[in-house]
Amino acid sequence: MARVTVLYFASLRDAAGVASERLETEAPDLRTLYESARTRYGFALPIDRLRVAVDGAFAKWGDPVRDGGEIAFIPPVSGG
Amino acid sequence: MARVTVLYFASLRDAAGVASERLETEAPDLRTLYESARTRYGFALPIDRLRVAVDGAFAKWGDPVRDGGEIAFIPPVSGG
Amino acid sequence: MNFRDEHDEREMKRFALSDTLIDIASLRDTLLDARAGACASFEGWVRDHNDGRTVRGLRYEAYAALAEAEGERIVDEALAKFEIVDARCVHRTGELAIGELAIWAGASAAHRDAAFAACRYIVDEVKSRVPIWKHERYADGAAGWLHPQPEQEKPA
Amino acid sequence: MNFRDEHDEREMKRFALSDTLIDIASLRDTLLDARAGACASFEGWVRDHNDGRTVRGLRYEAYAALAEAEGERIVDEALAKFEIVDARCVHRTGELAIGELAIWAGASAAHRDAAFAACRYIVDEVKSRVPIWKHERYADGAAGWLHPQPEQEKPA
Repeated sequence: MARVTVLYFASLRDAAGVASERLETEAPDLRTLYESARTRYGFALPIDRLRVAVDGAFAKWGDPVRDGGEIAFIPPVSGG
Repeated sequence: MARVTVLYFASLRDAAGVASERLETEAPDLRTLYESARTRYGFALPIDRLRVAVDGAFAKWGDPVRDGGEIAFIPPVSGG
Repeated sequence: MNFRDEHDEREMKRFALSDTLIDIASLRDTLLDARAGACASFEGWVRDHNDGRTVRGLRYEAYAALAEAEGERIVDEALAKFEIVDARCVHRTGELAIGELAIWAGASAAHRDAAFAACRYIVDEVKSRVPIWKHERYADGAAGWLHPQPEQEKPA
Repeated sequence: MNFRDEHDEREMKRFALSDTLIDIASLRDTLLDARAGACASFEGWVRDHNDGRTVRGLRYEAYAALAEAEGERIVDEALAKFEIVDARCVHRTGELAIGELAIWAGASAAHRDAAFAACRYIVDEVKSRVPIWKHERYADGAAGWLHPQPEQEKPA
Protein backbone atom coordinates (compact mmCIF):
# COMPACT_ATOMS: atom_id res chain seq x y z
CA MET A 1 0.00 0.00 0.00
CA ALA A 2 1.47 3.37 -1.04
CA ARG A 3 0.14 6.85 -0.34
CA VAL A 4 0.74 9.08 -3.37
CA THR A 5 -0.32 12.39 -4.85
CA VAL A 6 -1.47 12.24 -8.47
CA LEU A 7 -1.52 15.32 -10.74
CA TYR A 8 -3.90 15.62 -13.70
CA PHE A 9 -3.34 18.13 -16.50
CA ALA A 10 -5.32 19.48 -19.44
CA SER A 11 -7.94 17.00 -20.72
CA LEU A 12 -7.11 14.56 -17.92
CA ARG A 13 -7.91 17.21 -15.35
CA ASP A 14 -11.19 18.06 -17.07
CA ALA A 15 -12.15 14.36 -17.12
CA ALA A 16 -11.05 13.71 -13.53
CA GLY A 17 -12.69 16.92 -12.30
CA VAL A 18 -9.69 17.59 -10.04
CA ALA A 19 -6.15 18.88 -10.61
CA SER A 20 -4.69 16.53 -8.03
CA GLU A 21 -5.72 13.91 -5.52
CA ARG A 22 -4.18 11.89 -2.70
CA LEU A 23 -4.57 8.17 -3.12
CA GLU A 24 -3.84 4.98 -1.29
CA THR A 25 -2.99 2.46 -3.96
CA GLU A 26 -1.85 -1.10 -4.28
CA ALA A 27 -0.79 -0.58 -7.90
CA PRO A 28 2.65 -2.17 -8.24
CA ASP A 29 3.81 0.19 -11.00
CA LEU A 30 2.92 3.50 -12.68
CA ARG A 31 1.31 1.74 -15.62
CA THR A 32 -1.20 0.01 -13.38
CA LEU A 33 -1.84 3.25 -11.53
CA TYR A 34 -2.71 5.04 -14.80
CA GLU A 35 -4.91 2.21 -16.03
CA SER A 36 -6.95 2.28 -12.83
CA ALA A 37 -7.36 6.07 -13.04
CA ARG A 38 -8.30 5.70 -16.70
CA THR A 39 -11.02 3.21 -15.81
CA ARG A 40 -12.24 5.36 -12.91
CA TYR A 41 -12.47 8.66 -14.86
CA GLY A 42 -12.90 7.41 -18.43
CA PHE A 43 -9.75 9.04 -19.80
CA ALA A 44 -9.78 8.89 -23.59
CA LEU A 45 -5.99 8.78 -23.95
CA PRO A 46 -4.33 5.35 -24.06
CA ILE A 47 -1.11 4.94 -22.11
CA ASP A 48 1.11 4.91 -25.21
CA ARG A 49 0.15 8.56 -25.89
CA LEU A 50 1.27 9.69 -22.41
CA ARG A 51 4.45 10.15 -20.44
CA VAL A 52 4.71 9.91 -16.69
CA ALA A 53 6.74 11.86 -14.14
CA VAL A 54 7.55 11.25 -10.48
CA ASP A 55 8.57 14.08 -8.17
CA GLY A 56 9.14 16.49 -11.07
CA ALA A 57 11.27 14.21 -13.29
CA PHE A 58 10.26 11.94 -16.16
CA ALA A 59 9.90 8.30 -15.12
CA LYS A 60 9.16 4.94 -16.78
CA TRP A 61 5.77 3.25 -16.77
CA GLY A 62 7.36 0.14 -15.28
CA ASP A 63 8.73 2.06 -12.29
CA PRO A 64 7.26 1.01 -8.92
CA VAL A 65 4.80 3.26 -7.08
CA ARG A 66 6.78 4.64 -4.14
CA ASP A 67 5.11 5.79 -0.93
CA GLY A 68 4.96 9.59 -0.69
CA GLY A 69 5.62 10.11 -4.41
CA GLU A 70 4.04 12.86 -6.55
CA ILE A 71 3.01 11.30 -9.81
CA ALA A 72 2.04 13.31 -12.91
CA PHE A 73 0.43 11.85 -16.00
CA ILE A 74 1.59 13.91 -18.98
CA PRO A 75 -0.80 13.96 -21.94
CA PRO A 76 0.59 14.94 -25.38
CA VAL A 77 2.00 18.45 -25.09
CA SER A 78 0.96 21.40 -27.26
CA GLY A 79 3.11 24.36 -26.28
CA GLY A 80 4.52 26.90 -28.73
CA MET B 1 32.67 59.20 -78.14
CA ALA B 2 30.37 58.97 -75.08
CA ARG B 3 30.14 61.25 -72.08
CA VAL B 4 29.52 59.18 -68.98
CA THR B 5 29.63 59.42 -65.20
CA VAL B 6 31.57 56.65 -63.47
CA LEU B 7 31.05 55.76 -59.80
CA TYR B 8 33.76 54.16 -57.66
CA PHE B 9 33.04 52.38 -54.39
CA ALA B 10 35.04 51.04 -51.45
CA SER B 11 38.60 50.02 -52.44
CA LEU B 12 38.07 51.30 -55.99
CA ARG B 13 37.24 54.74 -54.64
CA ASP B 14 40.27 54.72 -52.37
CA ALA B 15 42.49 53.77 -55.34
CA ALA B 16 40.90 56.26 -57.75
CA GLY B 17 40.93 59.04 -55.15
CA VAL B 18 37.44 60.12 -56.26
CA ALA B 19 33.91 58.79 -55.67
CA SER B 20 32.83 59.68 -59.20
CA GLU B 21 34.11 61.32 -62.33
CA ARG B 22 32.78 62.51 -65.66
CA LEU B 23 34.59 61.00 -68.63
CA GLU B 24 34.64 61.23 -72.36
CA THR B 25 35.39 57.75 -73.56
CA GLU B 26 35.74 55.81 -76.79
CA ALA B 27 35.45 52.49 -74.99
CA PRO B 28 32.99 50.39 -77.00
CA ASP B 29 31.76 48.39 -74.01
CA LEU B 30 31.74 48.40 -70.21
CA ARG B 31 34.54 45.82 -70.07
CA THR B 32 36.90 48.08 -71.98
CA LEU B 33 35.90 51.06 -69.84
CA TYR B 34 36.79 49.16 -66.65
CA GLU B 35 40.09 47.91 -68.04
CA SER B 36 41.16 51.45 -68.94
CA ALA B 37 40.22 52.71 -65.46
CA ARG B 38 42.03 49.77 -63.93
CA THR B 39 45.20 50.65 -65.86
CA ARG B 40 44.85 54.35 -65.00
CA TYR B 41 44.31 53.87 -61.24
CA GLY B 42 46.00 50.53 -60.62
CA PHE B 43 42.87 48.75 -59.33
CA ALA B 44 43.85 45.42 -57.78
CA LEU B 45 40.55 43.69 -58.57
CA PRO B 46 40.32 41.80 -61.89
CA ILE B 47 37.10 42.20 -63.86
CA ASP B 48 35.85 38.69 -63.02
CA ARG B 49 35.56 39.71 -59.35
CA LEU B 50 33.31 42.70 -60.16
CA ARG B 51 29.82 43.39 -61.36
CA VAL B 52 28.76 46.47 -63.29
CA ALA B 53 25.63 48.61 -63.19
CA VAL B 54 24.26 51.26 -65.52
CA ASP B 55 21.78 53.87 -64.31
CA GLY B 56 21.11 51.97 -61.08
CA ALA B 57 20.52 48.51 -62.60
CA PHE B 58 22.91 45.61 -63.05
CA ALA B 59 24.31 45.39 -66.60
CA LYS B 60 26.58 43.09 -68.62
CA TRP B 61 30.24 43.74 -69.29
CA GLY B 62 29.58 43.38 -73.02
CA ASP B 63 26.93 46.13 -73.01
CA PRO B 64 27.85 49.23 -75.04
CA VAL B 65 28.81 52.47 -73.33
CA ARG B 66 25.83 54.78 -73.87
CA ASP B 67 26.16 58.55 -73.90
CA GLY B 68 24.89 60.13 -70.69
CA GLY B 69 24.97 56.85 -68.75
CA GLU B 70 25.92 56.54 -65.07
CA ILE B 71 28.20 53.54 -64.74
CA ALA B 72 29.07 51.90 -61.41
CA PHE B 73 31.77 49.31 -60.92
CA ILE B 74 30.70 47.01 -58.08
CA PRO B 75 33.53 45.34 -56.17
CA PRO B 76 32.74 42.18 -54.11
CA VAL B 77 30.15 43.14 -51.53
CA SER B 78 30.53 42.65 -47.78
CA GLY B 79 27.29 43.74 -46.17
CA GLY B 80 25.66 42.00 -43.24
CA MET C 1 27.70 43.85 -23.49
CA ASN C 2 27.64 40.82 -21.16
CA PHE C 3 30.56 38.61 -20.43
CA ARG C 4 29.32 35.60 -18.51
CA ASP C 5 31.68 34.22 -15.92
CA GLU C 6 31.86 30.56 -15.03
CA HIS C 7 29.84 31.02 -11.87
CA ASP C 8 27.01 32.76 -13.67
CA GLU C 9 26.92 30.00 -16.26
CA ARG C 10 25.99 27.42 -13.66
CA GLU C 11 23.45 29.58 -11.85
CA MET C 12 21.68 31.31 -14.70
CA LYS C 13 18.23 30.22 -15.80
CA ARG C 14 17.93 30.29 -19.58
CA PHE C 15 14.38 28.92 -19.83
CA ALA C 16 11.40 30.42 -18.05
CA LEU C 17 7.64 30.29 -17.91
CA SER C 18 5.87 33.63 -17.73
CA ASP C 19 2.29 34.42 -16.83
CA THR C 20 2.64 38.02 -18.05
CA LEU C 21 3.59 39.61 -21.40
CA ILE C 22 7.03 38.51 -22.61
CA ASP C 23 9.49 41.42 -22.75
CA ILE C 24 11.27 40.74 -26.05
CA ALA C 25 13.72 43.64 -25.82
CA SER C 26 15.07 42.58 -22.43
CA LEU C 27 15.45 38.97 -23.48
CA ARG C 28 17.27 39.95 -26.64
CA ASP C 29 19.60 42.19 -24.61
CA THR C 30 20.68 39.22 -22.46
CA LEU C 31 22.16 37.67 -25.61
CA LEU C 32 24.38 40.64 -26.53
CA ASP C 33 28.07 39.72 -26.52
CA ALA C 34 31.01 41.31 -28.28
CA ARG C 35 32.05 37.87 -29.61
CA ALA C 36 28.66 37.34 -31.26
CA GLY C 37 28.06 38.45 -34.85
CA ALA C 38 24.68 36.81 -35.29
CA CYS C 39 21.46 36.45 -33.35
CA ALA C 40 18.48 34.41 -34.56
CA SER C 41 15.19 34.63 -32.75
CA PHE C 42 11.74 33.15 -33.02
CA GLU C 43 8.33 34.32 -31.88
CA GLY C 44 5.29 32.10 -31.75
CA TRP C 45 2.09 34.12 -32.01
CA VAL C 46 -1.51 33.14 -31.29
CA ARG C 47 -3.14 32.70 -34.69
CA ASP C 48 -6.77 33.42 -35.44
CA HIS C 49 -7.30 29.95 -36.90
CA ASN C 50 -6.17 26.37 -36.42
CA ASP C 51 -7.05 23.39 -38.60
CA GLY C 52 -9.65 25.47 -40.43
CA ARG C 53 -11.46 26.68 -37.28
CA THR C 54 -11.62 30.29 -36.17
CA VAL C 55 -9.88 30.73 -32.83
CA ARG C 56 -11.12 33.40 -30.41
CA GLY C 57 -8.51 32.94 -27.71
CA LEU C 58 -6.54 30.40 -25.80
CA ARG C 59 -4.77 29.59 -22.63
CA TYR C 60 -1.64 27.66 -21.84
CA GLU C 61 -1.26 25.52 -18.79
CA ALA C 62 2.07 24.04 -17.68
CA TYR C 63 3.32 21.48 -15.21
CA ALA C 64 5.65 24.19 -13.98
CA ALA C 65 8.33 22.24 -12.10
CA LEU C 66 8.89 19.77 -14.91
CA ALA C 67 8.44 22.34 -17.68
CA GLU C 68 11.18 24.53 -16.24
CA ALA C 69 13.56 21.61 -15.78
CA GLU C 70 12.91 20.24 -19.27
CA GLY C 71 13.16 23.69 -20.90
CA GLU C 72 16.48 24.31 -19.17
CA ARG C 73 17.71 20.92 -20.36
CA ILE C 74 16.78 21.82 -23.94
CA VAL C 75 18.68 25.13 -23.85
CA ASP C 76 21.67 23.30 -22.32
CA GLU C 77 21.53 20.79 -25.16
CA ALA C 78 21.53 23.64 -27.70
CA LEU C 79 24.59 25.18 -26.01
CA ALA C 80 26.38 21.84 -26.25
CA LYS C 81 25.29 20.93 -29.80
CA PHE C 82 25.87 24.24 -31.61
CA GLU C 83 28.66 26.81 -31.59
CA ILE C 84 26.60 29.50 -29.94
CA VAL C 85 27.49 32.11 -27.35
CA ASP C 86 24.18 32.13 -25.49
CA ALA C 87 20.49 31.25 -25.79
CA ARG C 88 17.22 31.96 -24.02
CA CYS C 89 13.61 30.83 -24.21
CA VAL C 90 10.43 31.98 -22.49
CA HIS C 91 6.97 30.39 -22.81
CA ARG C 92 3.74 32.04 -21.74
CA THR C 93 1.14 30.51 -19.49
CA GLY C 94 -2.39 31.69 -18.78
CA GLU C 95 -4.88 33.49 -21.00
CA LEU C 96 -3.64 34.85 -24.37
CA ALA C 97 -5.40 36.95 -27.00
CA ILE C 98 -5.03 36.60 -30.79
CA GLY C 99 -1.67 38.00 -31.87
CA GLU C 100 -0.09 37.67 -28.44
CA LEU C 101 3.35 36.20 -28.05
CA ALA C 102 3.22 32.59 -26.80
CA ILE C 103 6.91 31.67 -27.06
CA TRP C 104 10.17 33.51 -27.67
CA ALA C 105 13.50 31.81 -28.33
CA GLY C 106 16.81 33.37 -29.33
CA ALA C 107 20.43 32.32 -29.82
CA SER C 108 23.56 34.38 -30.41
CA ALA C 109 26.69 33.06 -32.08
CA ALA C 110 29.84 34.10 -33.90
CA HIS C 111 28.26 32.92 -37.18
CA ARG C 112 24.71 32.72 -38.40
CA ASP C 113 24.54 29.00 -39.20
CA ALA C 114 24.83 28.10 -35.53
CA ALA C 115 22.46 30.86 -34.40
CA PHE C 116 19.68 29.72 -36.76
CA ALA C 117 20.21 26.02 -36.01
CA ALA C 118 20.18 26.50 -32.23
CA CYS C 119 17.11 28.74 -32.29
CA ARG C 120 15.25 26.24 -34.41
CA TYR C 121 16.35 23.34 -32.19
CA ILE C 122 15.08 25.03 -29.05
CA VAL C 123 11.69 25.84 -30.57
CA ASP C 124 11.23 22.33 -31.98
CA GLU C 125 12.22 20.60 -28.75
CA VAL C 126 10.16 22.88 -26.50
CA LYS C 127 7.09 22.23 -28.64
CA SER C 128 7.56 18.48 -28.55
CA ARG C 129 8.90 17.84 -25.03
CA VAL C 130 7.97 20.54 -22.51
CA PRO C 131 4.79 19.81 -20.52
CA ILE C 132 2.67 22.77 -21.65
CA TRP C 133 -0.84 22.40 -23.03
CA LYS C 134 -2.93 24.68 -25.18
CA HIS C 135 -6.67 25.13 -24.64
CA GLU C 136 -8.38 26.78 -27.61
CA ARG C 137 -11.75 28.51 -27.75
CA TYR C 138 -13.42 28.58 -31.14
CA ALA C 139 -15.83 30.99 -32.80
CA ASP C 140 -18.54 28.32 -32.84
CA GLY C 141 -18.52 28.17 -29.04
CA ALA C 142 -16.57 24.92 -28.79
CA ALA C 143 -13.35 24.66 -26.82
CA GLY C 144 -10.80 21.98 -26.12
CA TRP C 145 -7.33 20.87 -25.18
CA LEU C 146 -4.85 20.14 -27.95
CA HIS C 147 -3.20 16.74 -27.59
CA PRO C 148 -1.61 16.27 -30.99
CA GLN C 149 -0.88 12.84 -32.38
CA PRO C 150 2.78 12.55 -33.38
CA GLU C 151 1.75 12.13 -37.04
CA GLN C 152 -0.65 15.09 -36.87
CA GLU C 153 1.94 17.45 -35.47
CA LYS C 154 2.51 20.42 -37.67
CA PRO C 155 5.16 23.08 -37.46
CA ALA C 156 3.47 26.24 -36.20
CA MET D 1 -2.71 43.92 -36.40
CA ASN D 2 -2.05 44.82 -40.04
CA PHE D 3 -3.98 43.55 -42.99
CA ARG D 4 -2.20 44.62 -46.15
CA ASP D 5 -4.43 45.55 -49.04
CA GLU D 6 -3.44 45.09 -52.65
CA HIS D 7 -2.55 48.72 -53.12
CA ASP D 8 -0.23 48.76 -50.13
CA GLU D 9 1.47 45.62 -51.37
CA ARG D 10 2.67 47.36 -54.48
CA GLU D 11 3.71 50.58 -52.77
CA MET D 12 5.32 49.33 -49.60
CA LYS D 13 9.05 49.26 -49.23
CA ARG D 14 10.19 46.14 -47.42
CA PHE D 15 13.94 46.75 -47.66
CA ALA D 16 15.67 49.89 -46.45
CA LEU D 17 19.07 51.34 -45.75
CA SER D 18 19.41 53.31 -42.52
CA ASP D 19 22.15 55.64 -41.40
CA THR D 20 20.81 55.69 -37.83
CA LEU D 21 20.15 52.99 -35.20
CA ILE D 22 17.75 50.32 -36.42
CA ASP D 23 14.51 50.29 -34.43
CA ILE D 24 13.92 46.56 -33.96
CA ALA D 25 10.62 46.85 -32.13
CA SER D 26 8.97 48.94 -34.86
CA LEU D 27 10.20 46.64 -37.61
CA ARG D 28 8.94 43.59 -35.77
CA ASP D 29 5.56 45.27 -35.29
CA THR D 30 5.15 45.72 -39.06
CA LEU D 31 5.12 41.91 -39.35
CA LEU D 32 2.27 41.33 -36.90
CA ASP D 33 -0.71 39.68 -38.57
CA ALA D 34 -3.54 37.62 -37.11
CA ARG D 35 -2.92 34.94 -39.75
CA ALA D 36 0.72 34.54 -38.69
CA GLY D 37 1.68 32.03 -36.00
CA ALA D 38 5.44 32.33 -36.44
CA CYS D 39 8.01 35.05 -36.84
CA ALA D 40 11.71 34.39 -37.37
CA SER D 41 14.19 37.23 -37.22
CA PHE D 42 17.92 37.75 -37.57
CA GLU D 43 20.28 40.38 -36.24
CA GLY D 44 23.81 40.85 -37.53
CA TRP D 45 26.01 42.49 -34.90
CA VAL D 46 29.44 44.08 -35.25
CA ARG D 47 31.88 41.57 -33.72
CA ASP D 48 35.07 42.51 -31.91
CA HIS D 49 37.14 40.24 -34.15
CA ASN D 50 37.30 39.02 -37.74
CA ASP D 51 39.66 36.41 -39.16
CA GLY D 52 41.72 36.49 -35.98
CA ARG D 53 42.15 40.28 -35.89
CA THR D 54 40.75 42.55 -33.21
CA VAL D 55 38.23 44.97 -34.71
CA ARG D 56 37.81 48.43 -33.17
CA GLY D 57 35.00 49.70 -35.38
CA LEU D 58 33.68 49.72 -38.88
CA ARG D 59 31.63 51.55 -41.39
CA TYR D 60 29.32 50.42 -44.13
CA GLU D 61 29.02 52.19 -47.44
CA ALA D 62 26.29 51.43 -49.97
CA TYR D 63 25.50 52.22 -53.57
CA ALA D 64 22.15 53.36 -52.30
CA ALA D 65 19.99 53.35 -55.45
CA LEU D 66 21.04 49.86 -56.49
CA ALA D 67 21.19 48.51 -52.93
CA GLU D 68 17.58 49.51 -52.31
CA ALA D 69 16.39 48.04 -55.60
CA GLU D 70 18.28 44.78 -55.10
CA GLY D 71 17.23 44.48 -51.45
CA GLU D 72 13.59 44.96 -52.44
CA ARG D 73 14.00 42.31 -55.14
CA ILE D 74 15.35 39.85 -52.55
CA VAL D 75 12.40 40.38 -50.19
CA ASP D 76 10.01 40.01 -53.14
CA GLU D 77 11.73 36.73 -54.02
CA ALA D 78 11.29 35.52 -50.44
CA LEU D 79 7.57 36.40 -50.56
CA ALA D 80 7.24 34.39 -53.79
CA LYS D 81 9.39 31.39 -52.75
CA PHE D 82 8.09 30.77 -49.23
CA GLU D 83 4.63 30.64 -47.64
CA ILE D 84 5.11 33.74 -45.57
CA VAL D 85 2.75 36.55 -44.66
CA ASP D 86 5.29 39.37 -44.69
CA ALA D 87 9.01 40.16 -44.45
CA ARG D 88 11.28 43.14 -43.85
CA CYS D 89 14.98 43.89 -43.91
CA VAL D 90 17.02 46.95 -42.92
CA HIS D 91 20.78 47.37 -43.35
CA ARG D 92 22.86 50.05 -41.62
CA THR D 93 25.22 52.42 -43.36
CA GLY D 94 27.84 54.73 -41.84
CA GLU D 95 29.93 54.33 -38.71
CA LEU D 96 29.11 51.45 -36.31
CA ALA D 97 30.58 50.50 -32.93
CA ILE D 98 31.25 46.98 -31.64
CA GLY D 99 27.98 45.31 -30.73
CA GLU D 100 25.86 47.60 -32.90
CA LEU D 101 23.18 46.16 -35.14
CA ALA D 102 24.31 46.02 -38.80
CA ILE D 103 21.39 44.16 -40.34
CA TRP D 104 17.93 43.07 -39.25
CA ALA D 105 15.70 40.71 -41.21
CA GLY D 106 12.39 39.16 -40.20
CA ALA D 107 9.62 37.07 -41.73
CA SER D 108 6.18 36.14 -40.42
CA ALA D 109 4.25 33.08 -41.57
CA ALA D 110 1.45 30.71 -40.59
CA HIS D 111 4.08 28.05 -39.78
CA ARG D 112 7.65 28.21 -38.59
CA ASP D 113 9.34 26.30 -41.43
CA ALA D 114 8.54 29.07 -43.89
CA ALA D 115 9.39 31.85 -41.45
CA PHE D 116 12.87 30.44 -40.74
CA ALA D 117 13.58 29.63 -44.40
CA ALA D 118 12.54 33.07 -45.65
CA CYS D 119 14.49 34.92 -42.96
CA ARG D 120 17.59 32.89 -43.75
CA TYR D 121 17.14 33.42 -47.50
CA ILE D 122 16.90 37.18 -47.13
CA VAL D 123 20.02 37.40 -44.95
CA ASP D 124 22.05 35.14 -47.27
CA GLU D 125 21.03 36.97 -50.42
CA VAL D 126 21.52 40.45 -48.98
CA LYS D 127 25.02 39.50 -47.88
CA SER D 128 25.94 38.11 -51.26
CA ARG D 129 24.14 40.45 -53.68
CA VAL D 130 23.39 43.89 -52.25
CA PRO D 131 26.05 46.54 -53.01
CA ILE D 132 27.15 47.34 -49.46
CA TRP D 133 30.77 47.31 -48.37
CA LYS D 134 32.35 46.98 -44.94
CA HIS D 135 35.42 48.97 -43.94
CA GLU D 136 37.06 47.58 -40.79
CA ARG D 137 39.53 49.28 -38.45
CA TYR D 138 41.80 46.95 -36.49
CA ALA D 139 43.49 47.24 -33.10
CA ASP D 140 46.91 47.28 -34.78
CA GLY D 141 46.05 50.50 -36.61
CA ALA D 142 45.42 48.89 -39.99
CA ALA D 143 42.13 49.33 -41.83
CA GLY D 144 40.65 48.10 -45.05
CA TRP D 145 37.70 47.26 -47.23
CA LEU D 146 36.38 43.72 -47.22
CA HIS D 147 36.03 42.27 -50.70
CA PRO D 148 35.55 38.57 -49.98
CA GLN D 149 36.48 35.93 -52.53
CA PRO D 150 33.50 33.65 -53.18
CA GLU D 151 35.46 30.69 -51.72
CA GLN D 152 36.49 32.73 -48.67
CA GLU D 153 32.96 33.80 -47.84
CA LYS D 154 31.88 32.65 -44.45
CA PRO D 155 28.50 32.81 -42.83
CA ALA D 156 28.63 35.61 -40.25
